[in-house]
Order: sequence, then structure tokens, then C-alpha cells
Amino acid sequence: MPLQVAGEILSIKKVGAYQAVTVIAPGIPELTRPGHFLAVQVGGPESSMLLRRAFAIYDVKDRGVYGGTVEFVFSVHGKGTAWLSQRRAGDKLDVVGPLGKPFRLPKSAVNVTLVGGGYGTAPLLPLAAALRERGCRVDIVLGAGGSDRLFGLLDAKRMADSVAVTTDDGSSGTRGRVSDVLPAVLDKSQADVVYACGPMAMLRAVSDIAAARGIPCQVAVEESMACGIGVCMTCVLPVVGEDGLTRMVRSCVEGPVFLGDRVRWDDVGTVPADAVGAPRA
Amino acid sequence: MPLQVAGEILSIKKVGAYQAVTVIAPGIPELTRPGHFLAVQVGGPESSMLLRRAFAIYDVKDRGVYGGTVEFVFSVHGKGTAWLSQRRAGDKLDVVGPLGKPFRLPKSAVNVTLVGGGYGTAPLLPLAAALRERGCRVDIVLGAGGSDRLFGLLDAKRMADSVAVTTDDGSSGTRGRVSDVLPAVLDKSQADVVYACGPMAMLRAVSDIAAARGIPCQVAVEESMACGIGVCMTCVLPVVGEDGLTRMVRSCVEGPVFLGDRVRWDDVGTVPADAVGAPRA
Amino acid sequence: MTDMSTTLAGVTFPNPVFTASGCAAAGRELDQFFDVTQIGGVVTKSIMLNARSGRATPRMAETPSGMLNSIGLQGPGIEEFLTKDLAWLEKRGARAVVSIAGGSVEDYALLAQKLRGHKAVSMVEVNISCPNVEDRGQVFACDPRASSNVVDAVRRNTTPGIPVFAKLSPDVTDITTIARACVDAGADGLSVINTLLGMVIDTTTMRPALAGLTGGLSGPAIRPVAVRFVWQVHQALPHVPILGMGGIRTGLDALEFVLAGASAVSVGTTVFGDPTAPVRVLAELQQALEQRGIARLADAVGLAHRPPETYVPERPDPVGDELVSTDVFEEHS
Amino acid sequence: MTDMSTTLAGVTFPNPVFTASGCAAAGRELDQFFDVTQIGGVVTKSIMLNARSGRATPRMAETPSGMLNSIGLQGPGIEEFLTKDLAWLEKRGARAVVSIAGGSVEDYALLAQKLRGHKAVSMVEVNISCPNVEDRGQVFACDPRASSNVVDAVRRNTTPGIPVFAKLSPDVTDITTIARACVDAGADGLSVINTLLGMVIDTTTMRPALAGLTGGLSGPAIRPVAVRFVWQVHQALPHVPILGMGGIRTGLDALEFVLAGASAVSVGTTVFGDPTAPVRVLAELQQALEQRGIARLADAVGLAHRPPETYVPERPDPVGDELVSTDVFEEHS
Ligand SMILES: Cc1cc2nc3c(=O)[nH]c(=O)nc-3n(C[C@H](O)[C@H](O)[C@H](O)COP(=O)(O)OP(=O)(O)OC[C@H]3O[C@@H](n4cnc5c(N)ncnc54)[C@H](O)[C@@H]3O)c2cc1C
Ligand SMILES: Cc1cc2nc3c(=O)[nH]c(=O)nc-3n(C[C@H](O)[C@H](O)[C@H](O)COP(=O)(O)OP(=O)(O)OC[C@H]3O[C@@H](n4cnc5c(N)ncnc54)[C@H](O)[C@@H]3O)c2cc1C
Ligand SMILES: Cc1cc2nc3c(=O)[nH]c(=O)nc-3n(C[C@H](O)[C@H](O)[C@H](O)COP(=O)(O)O)c2cc1C
Ligand SMILES: Cc1cc2nc3c(=O)[nH]c(=O)nc-3n(C[C@H](O)[C@H](O)[C@H](O)COP(=O)(O)O)c2cc1C
Ligand code: FES
Ligand code: FES
Repeated sequence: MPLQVAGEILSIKKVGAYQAVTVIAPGIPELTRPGHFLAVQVGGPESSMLLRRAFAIYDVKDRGVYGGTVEFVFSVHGKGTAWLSQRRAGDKLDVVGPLGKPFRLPKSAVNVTLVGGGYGTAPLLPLAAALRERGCRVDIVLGAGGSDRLFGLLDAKRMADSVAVTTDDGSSGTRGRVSDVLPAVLDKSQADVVYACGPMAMLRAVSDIAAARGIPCQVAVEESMACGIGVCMTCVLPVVGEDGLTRMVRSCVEGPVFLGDRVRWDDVGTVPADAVGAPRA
Repeated sequence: MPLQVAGEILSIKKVGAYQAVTVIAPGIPELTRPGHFLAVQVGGPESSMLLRRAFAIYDVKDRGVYGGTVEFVFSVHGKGTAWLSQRRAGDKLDVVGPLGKPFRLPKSAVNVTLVGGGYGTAPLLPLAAALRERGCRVDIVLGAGGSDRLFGLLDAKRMADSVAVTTDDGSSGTRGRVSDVLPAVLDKSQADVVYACGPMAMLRAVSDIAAARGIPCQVAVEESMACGIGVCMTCVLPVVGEDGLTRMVRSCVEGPVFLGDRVRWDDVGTVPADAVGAPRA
Repeated sequence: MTDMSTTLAGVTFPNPVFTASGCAAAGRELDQFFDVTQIGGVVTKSIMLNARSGRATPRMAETPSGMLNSIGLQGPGIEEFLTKDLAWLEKRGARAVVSIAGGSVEDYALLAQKLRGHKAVSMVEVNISCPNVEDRGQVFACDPRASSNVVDAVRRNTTPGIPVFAKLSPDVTDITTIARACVDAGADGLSVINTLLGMVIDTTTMRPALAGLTGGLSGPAIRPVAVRFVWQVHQALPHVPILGMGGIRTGLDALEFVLAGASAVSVGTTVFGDPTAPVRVLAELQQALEQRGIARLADAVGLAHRPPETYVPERPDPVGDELVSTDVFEEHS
Repeated sequence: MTDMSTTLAGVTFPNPVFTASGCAAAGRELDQFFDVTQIGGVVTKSIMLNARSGRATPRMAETPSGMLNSIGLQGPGIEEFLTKDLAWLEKRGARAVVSIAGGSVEDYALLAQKLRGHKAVSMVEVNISCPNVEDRGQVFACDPRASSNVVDAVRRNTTPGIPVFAKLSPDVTDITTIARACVDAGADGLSVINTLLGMVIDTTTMRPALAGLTGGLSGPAIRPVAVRFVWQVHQALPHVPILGMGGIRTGLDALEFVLAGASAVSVGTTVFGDPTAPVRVLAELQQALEQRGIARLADAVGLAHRPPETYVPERPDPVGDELVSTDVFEEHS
């Protein structure tokens, strides 16, 4: 049950290549679980930008001096995030959330490996906390283009049993991709379950590695979204259902978290010929 | 020769029902004369508002600590001025100016009456200063809806030989319109020339009073403008030329200052049948 | 309190603010944000006979004050729609306007039959902006005869008394010809307008931004075009009720459509940025009518068409012609 | 340095960025802001045979990311245009694209004759979005035959070698039919697009906001529609040069039009908010082409029509089909 809240920015601060925004948005924290996301209005009342921008929820505080707050982390990508980066504390920010299906937690205290790419680490940190609370072993793999894009490294080190780092440019940790180090981490930690959030190519690689080992894997995908609430059908990708049939499903309400092996990675961006309702050739 | 300047707001402050904005806009002050106006971009880079807003120039300073500045006074009318009212010192403001034909000054030290309505007084104050410099007698009539909309009263009192005030609600001066007190002022001051700026209905009344007495009168009109620089033809009104023919002339480049008796007040908002190029019935 | 009820071809709705087809799914998601029984009606996403996967992604591009979409009518097919979506709307007590879409006249006829007698259906909207598979993919709504055939088939197969509205495309030279053809074929009203065909080129890939190449443009960007079409259709067919839409964001926007001739309005794209928009627009429209002293919404419909008030000049005597001497002033340098 | 020159039907312009008719007068005012000889050409406000007062005011309304105008082709008539405006452009050394407009085929023929042999004319743009007084005010551009007759008359009366471009209206069902009719009648190229017919209702007066009731919608709001029309016309007539326009604000916007098939572009409404826009757009376009490694503007024309690169998946082996056990996870509550 998401809420639309006319919020106010409590703080906005630089974190490496990102900015972290905390918004006073009473009601949202209580409903939020790791993996949920927010949809944020951008540009002000006379803006030419009509659509909300989606951001994974990083942190929430049920109550504070100002009421409940919700925090997200973003990097400047286009016009909307450029506008957001110019906001200051005290500015209004209309947010809708929590949205989407969050990560499902393991029933028991299993060994869990989390894989985050860039700002994709943000939703994994509250997940790590929840997993620790359940007594899970938590190993984290963080990857990014460069060290300024490694979000949450300190938090990860504080919470995890181990942290492995990769960067494309070698500025931190191992030069390379998370998929280069993941197999070793999975072996060492005896992982029972994998969670991942980051760029689509990374999610695919992680899903494949997990699938090859028969390890269940949840991924939080990122598809272009017009509404974020399930009414527009822009955010679909081909996913295999319980019945074995492929459907074009809405990543905003049926995701963003999917089982990695259910997503037809090869066919993302297409409608596979065997999808339900696909055009007949 | 107007300039387009990527300016910066030096200050923005409330003055009664108005706000006065001072913009650092090097180059513009040197070119400005009383009656010139500015065209201001509103809404920021991703705004849905494409068109500039026109404001009469109130004050200019050739050089200051920050370079030349230009000041204008506005009231919130619609979306663009609402946006403007939210600006703060340090914000960028793109301005084009000086635009239009300014007031023409008398050749000799004659008696001048200035009539300002609401924010229309703004361009009359630098005009008063220029007239004083030439040794003119200056009498000022100010009118507005209420006392919070009487702009520049103190300045007027400091500069003028006399100041008469009218308000619609009687909160200052005489209850009524400037046209109620103008005849007496013209008589008392033995006015040779009248200048007016304010709402169209007021300009019309002033023009008529001046014309009835055979006193030359210049008015600064306000017509809806899309470009302000003479390229779009949206800002026209019917004006009688030297040759006695009526033409639909652009108030942004051939005005905003016109001789009061040249404007066909009855026909503003129409194309008179005898205008050059009017559709044949 | 202005009476907000509106009667569309004999069926009275408590108020004139509806959702727009394809912008509200079947109401369930929006019901999380506001009570969908509070608005005039829920216009459902156009449904086809069979399940449709829609087009490949990307399916959308944001544009200045608008967006392009090329969803390709993804949906579950009429059977699942009836048992899931329409059943939910019925249980919820919402007024359902069911939008139907097909690739042939036959499809439309079958869809209308499927809906026939269903208590939950308050109205049928016929989305004729679909390619006619039997005519080289030519869009029905661009041809008066094809439009007429579809409307006729739907009207014949729809429960009598349930209004059938034909939804017109703006991508035509003369909308009044199409409007007339639809009305002559039995349309009880007209939905005006569907999206404008548009395209965005991605300057990075240097290819069309949408997988489907072209898409439909919606949002405030198209509002002046939509208002013009509503005006034209109302002028041509003043007695035919219009469901107006295209870029409505506020109550005053809705009022523009009403004044131009719409008896009800749909709020579409705005919902994506503001999920509670329909109830907000309704409240704002009601307030605007009250402020203008209009007692009944129905009195405002088409009001902008009335002849302008005769112009009474404030001061009747014209300015004299003699030119006043101006040589007291300096010339501009 | 990308070669920015563009050749339109045999005439080479140093670069592809022009002003738009009616958005730059005859160049003199903009020359205060930038050197008008630096852009491809100055497209002048459509000129008619005789002086025209235009429509009553209000003549404009700002709309979301756009504006409506109903100027009504105010202008001094061709004689004064020749002696004042064109003479100024000639003296200034600017390339003049003269836009002409008439109420009959005869008007257009006479206008072309008046321009014939005038050295300053680089190109003629025929504004056919005018009401045909001989055909109940039906707009020429909405009818292939009427468009064809106008273009034929202009082409016959225009100096050979001087390109004649027909400017198309977007308010039509099938632009390619009109485009073909114009080309068959001798148009050397096409200007795409003119404004879309629109309307705004003033919610205070509850009457149309423009004195002329309807007006032309322009600005970024219409850009996706304009790009789509350029794409369609280029696809239908790949060898016909296109002057593309509609909502261009930046160099990347201009690039969209070029990739869709335009050999040159006009910057119109944007000039009102940003008088130096044409030179800025030119610089941005040049930079964008350079960044993309495109050596000649001409190589980018229509590039978005090329077939998409064959998709090479990053990792060719597909994901296995067997379902991984998921019962380790809790269900959502
Ligand atoms: C579930 C989800 C969670 C996300 N979490 C984060 C996060 O925590 N931090 C972060 O920095 N970014 C996140 N993103 C990506 C973020 O939404 C985009 O970077 C942002 O929308 C870009 O907006 P823009 O105006 O800057 O770009 P523009 O390209 O100007 O946007 C144009 C339009 O495309 C949409 N769009 C463009 N890129 C994306 C994208 N990658 N995903 C979805 N929509 C897109 C925009 O919403 C907008 O409607 C997330 C996306 C999704 C779907
Ligand atoms: C020469 C001139 C000098 C002016 N000087 C001042 C001044 O010193 N102080 C001041 O407060 N106002 C002044 N105005 C009026 C001011 O330009 C308008 O109040 C302002 O443009 C309204 O913009 P908006 O976005 O708030 O209103 P909106 O109604 O949202 O504007 C919509 C569009 O209409 C145009 N428009 C609306 N009203 C007017 C108007 N009255 N005149 C011109 N264009 C209009 C806007 O420019 C915009 O393009 C002047 C106008 C002119 C023409
Ligand atoms: C994402 C999306 C999907 C749409 N799907 C449909 C549809 O299935 N059937 C239909 O008749 N119209 C559809 N439309 C058009 C809208 O119903 C509406 O006519 C149009 O968007 C203009 O209104 P708006 O500007 O308020 O959105 C769709 C529009 C959008 C934006
Ligand atoms: C105020 C105004 C006046 C115009 N006058 C003309 C004209 O006289 N002749 C013409 O062919 N097009 C005219 N146009 C249309 C433009 O040339 C252009 O085709 C259209 O505005 C789309 O481009 P834009 O969005 O860049 O403005 C006019 C447009 C505007 C805004
Ligand atoms: S973003 Fe609209 S349905 Fe997912
Ligand atoms: S405002 Fe454009 S010509 Fe005057």
C-alpha cells in the first residue's frame, strides 16, 4: 500500500560520485522493507518533465525529530537527476512509496552473499542488516567503475563477514568485474543464497553464476518506468512464471526483485516468440 | 542594441505588494534609458515555459562591486512571475535588454507631469531624475488599488515638486482614479508635457485628458509579448502614423512608449477596418 | 455546491472526471491512492480478444511536457479481463467504462458480445486507433468507412442503453467527417482524443528511441490540439456528448475541455506523475465552477462557443484625429 | 572538424541551421544578437502580395512547452518586402530563403514572378498552410491537388536553379501523399512541419484565449510529431531534401531531425526565449557530430533509418531452463 507524500528534504549530501537525499516522508518508513523503491517528482510545478524518477530506498527512520524519513542515493544521469542534484535542505520533494516487491528473506539462518554494483549497493545494506538480525552469514561483493562509485563500503565492512571489492579501473580492490571474484566468494562462504542489485549486465552474470551452482538468487532489476505503480505497462521484461510460461511482466509491481533464473536475460528488450500473447510470425 | 546576458540575482526583496529584483547584468546599464524594458527567462532549463517575461527597467547602476546591475519591480501575476518570486540572491537569471523605445525627453526645461499606476511607476522614477537634471518642474500622480501597490512614493516625494496619490480603496490619498485628480494637477503645474505608465485603461484616460488640453503625452503600453525583440508580431496595437494611416505596430520595438493620441484606444484588441492591410469586409 | 453530475447518452454519472484508457490499468492499482468509486468512472486499458504481449522495450520516452508510448496493447485478453478485472471493478462498486480494441470488425463485434449483459459495464469505449489487419494495417480511425463499420458492429452487439463511445484519433485531416461517420453508425458519443503519432530519435544510439519506432504522444504538450478537436467536434455535432482528454493536469485544464464542449473528461498521463490526480482534478474543477457561479456542470458544457459579449467601450467618445504637436521631444539618437 | 555544409537541391549552404518563417522577421532584429551571415540562411516571414494587418489581439498564448500564435500573416506586402527587407538581407550578405503565401494559385504565381531574378534569393519556401479563398477557405496543404497546383505555379515562375521548397502542414492524415504531390509538381524539397492547429480556452473569460479562436502550436511540445513527419517523408521520398523544424531547442534536437532525414533545420519558437539560439544550435550540432566521429553533416542525414546493428549478446549461452528451488524464501505477507 504505497503512499503519496508531499515531503521535504531534510538533507542532501555528496557521497563519492553520488548524492544521498533524506526526505521527511511520514508513513513511508513503517511500510518499507529492503528492496522497495521510491518514485520522486522532479522539476517543480511548471516543469516540462512529467514522469517520476525511481530510486531504491536506502535507509528509513520511523521517527525522528521531524517525523519519519526515507533516504536514497543517486547519481546524475539526465535532466531529472540533474535537477535533483541542485536541491537543498528545506526544498519540497513529492515522493511515492514504498513501491514494488522487496527482497524475500530466507526462512532460516543461511549463508548469504550480496552483490552490489554502483548505487545498487544502497538497497543491499538494509538487507544485510535484516539478514544479520536473522543470524545469517553475510558476505558482500561490491563492484563499480571506480572507487568514487563504490557506495557503502564502510557500512558493508562493518556488517559483513567478508567484503570483496572490484573496480573497472582498478582504483580499489581487484581490477575487473564482480563476476570475476564472485565464484571464489561463493565457495569460501558456502553461500546458500545470493542477492544482487546493479546494472542489468551484472545481474545477468550473477544470475548465471548462481544458476550454474544451483544457488537461488534474487536480483533487483532496473527498467525504464513511466509510472512505477503498475498502470502504464512500460517497464516490462520477459520472465518465466511458475507455470513455465514466459510473460512480459511489469518490473515496477511484480518486481523490481525477481528470481535471477526466471528472467530471460537474452531476451530483455525483445518479446520472445514463445511469450504469452507474442505476435504470431 | 540589446544584449543577452546570463545574469545573476544580486538581491530580491519585498516592496509592498511587489518584489524588486537587482540583477548583475554587465553591459545593459550603459545602454539603458528611462522607459526601456527587460525580457527575463523564467522557469529554469527544463521549464515548460518557453517565453520571456517583460519588465520595465526601474534602476540601473553602471558599475558596482559586482559589475553593472539592473533592477526591476514585479507583482505575481501567473506562473512565470510566481517562479520569479521564489528566486534568491545568487540564482542565475538570463535577461535581454534594454529593449524597446524609451521615453523621449523634452528639449527644454518644461513643466512635466508623470502619471504612474501600480508598478507602472517604476520606469517613471528614473525618468523623473533625468527630467530634474534638465531643470524641468516635475509633478507626479500615483495611483494604485491600495497603498501596498503604490510603488516608489518616497522617491517620488523626494524628487517631485508635488505628488498626488489616489487609491481605489482609499487606503492612501484620494479614493478614486488618477484621472480624477489629474486635471487639477495639470492646471496647477501648468504642465507642458505628460508621461504615463500603468494599466491600459489608465493610459487611455490620461491620454484623453492630455489630448483634450492639447498637451503632448507619452505613454508606455503593456501588450502580451512572445519575443520582446520584434520578430514575432504578437504585441501589436493600432497606432496612427505620421502619415495619418493606422497600422498594427509592434509595441516591443516601436513602443512600448507611444504618443498617447496616436494609439487608437477604442480599437485596441481589434484590427480597425481602416488599418493598413485590414481584411476587406 | 455545483451539481457535478453528467449524463452521457442517457446514463448519469455522479461527476465528469474519468481515468483514460491505458493510464489506469483496470483501477485496482489506483485504488491504493484514492477511492476509485469517487470519480465518474474508470476507463479500462483497451482489451482485445486474446492475450497480447505488446511491443518490445523501450516502450516509452519522456518528451517536453509529454511522453511517447508504444505499449502495443499488452493485455490478458477478454476472458481473463472479465473474470479478474471487470469482476474486481464490479465488486468494488466502481463505474466501468470498458475500452475495446481489435484488428478486424469481427473482433470488435465479438468483444461487444462478450461484454453484453455484463452488469458492471457502464459504457463501452471503442478504441478505433488500431491497425486493420484486413486493410494493410491502415488505422480504422483514419478512414470514415472503416470507423463506421467498427462502430456499427459494436453498437449492434452492445446491451441497448449502454452508451457506445468511439474514440477518435487526432492524426486526421478532418475529424468531423470521422466523427459524423461514427455517429451515423450508432455511436452515442465520442472520446476525443487519442494520442498523436510521434517519434524520438536517441542521439546516442542514433536510432529511434522506441523499439516500436513510433509511439503515441500524450500529456500537457498536446492539450491545445485536444481542446481544438473537442471544439471542432462539438461545433459540428453539438448534441453528441464528448468525453474529452489530452493533457489534463488541473481542474482548470478540465474546465477548458468542458467549455470547449466536453461533457466529461479523462485524466491520463498526469496519473503517472501524480497518482491521486483524478480526485484532485475533480475537486479543482468543482471549485472552479463554483467560483464562476455555475450551478450545474451541464451548464458549462460548450459555453466557450457562445458569441462574445457585445463590446461596450469604457469611454464611448473616440479620440480626436488632429495630431498633437510632438516637436517638443528630442528624437532618439 | 565536421564539414557542416549542406546542399539543398543543388544549392550549397555553409551549414544546415536556418531560422523559421515568422520567427525571425527578415533577420534584421536578430542581427543585433548574432551575425545572421553565420547561419545557413534566414527564412523570412511569409510574405503576401499586398500589405496585411493580420488578426486581432490576443495573438498568442503560452502552452506547456509550446505556444499558440494567430498572427494572420501580418506583413507589408511583396513590394515593400523587396525594397526594404530583401534589400537589407542582400546588403548584409545573408542567404535569404523567402517564404511566400497567398490566397490563390494566382497569388503564388505573382509572388514567384516578383522574386524572379532577384540575386538575394537563395531559395523559395512556399507556405501552403493558407486558406484557399477560391475553395471555401480550405487550406491548400490539406489537399494534394491544391498543393500541387500552388507548387507548380511557383516552380514555373521561379528562377531556374533556385530551389523551391513546399512547407507541409502536420494537420493531415497522410503527409506522404501531399509530399509526393508537391514533388511531382516540381518542389525541389520539403519543409516539415508547419504548426499544428490548436486552441486554448481562457478559463477567466470562458472564451477562446486568441481573438482568432484557433492558432498554430509550435515549440518543443510538438517536436516528437515533427520528427515523426520528417521520418515518414524521408522514408517515402529518400532523395528529396528536407528542411526540418518543430521545437528545436538544442544541437541534439537538431541532430534528431538530421538523423530522421533532414538535410537542414529551422529554429523557430526557441528564438523568442533565446535570441542567439540559431548560432548556439549550430555550434552544439557541430560538436555533437564531431563527438560521434561523423566527418560530414551529409553523412548523418537519415542515419536513423539504417537497419539496427545485428544484436550480439554479451554472453551467448542462454540461461538454463530448469527452475531453481525457491522454497528457501519467505512469501510476502
Ligand atoms: C527500481 C529502480 C530503482 C532505481 N534506483 C536507483 C538508485 O537507487 N539510484 C540511482 O541513481 N538511480 C536509480 N535508478 C535509475 C534512475 O531511476 C534513473 O537514473 C533516473 O530515472 C534517470 O532520470 P533522469 O531524468 O536523470 O534521466 P533521463 O534520461 O532524462 O530520464 C528520462 C526518462 O527515462 C526514465 N529513465 C531513464 N533512465 C532510467 C533508468 N535507468 N531506470 C528507470 N527509468 C529511467 C526516467 O525516469 C525518465 O522518465 C533506479 C531505477 C529503477 C527502475
Ligand atoms: C513592456 C512591458 C513592461 C512590463 N513591466 C512590468 C513591470 O515592471 N512589472 C510587472 O510586474 N509587470 C510588468 N509587465 C507585465 C509582465 O510582463 C507580466 O505580468 C508577466 O509577463 C506575466 O507573466 P506570468 O508568467 O506571471 O503570467 P502568465 O499569464 O502565466 O503568462 C503567460 C504568457 O503571457 C504573457 N503575459 C501575460 N500577461 C502579460 C502582460 N501583462 N504583459 C505582457 N505579457 C504578458 C507572458 O509573458 C507569458 O508569455 C510588463 C509588460 C510589458 C509588455
Ligand atoms: C501509456 C499509455 C497507454 C495508453 N493506452 C491506451 C489504450 O490502450 N487505449 C486507448 O484508447 N488509449 C490509450 N492511451 C491514450 C489515452 O487514453 C489518452 O487518449 C491520451 O493519452 C491523451 O490523454 P492524456 O494526455 O491525458 O494522457 C494510452 C496512453 C498512454 C500514455
Ligand atoms: C509566431 C509564429 C509565426 C509564424 N509564422 C509563420 C509564417 O509566416 N509562415 C510559415 O510558413 N510558418 C510560420 N510559422 C511556423 C514556423 O515557421 C515553424 O514551422 C513552426 O513554428 C514549428 O517550428 P518551431 O517549433 O521551431 O517554432 C510561425 C510560427 C510562429 C511561432
Ligand atoms: S512503470 Fe508503469 S507499469 Fe511499471
Ligand atoms: S513581442 Fe514579438 S514582435 Fe513584439
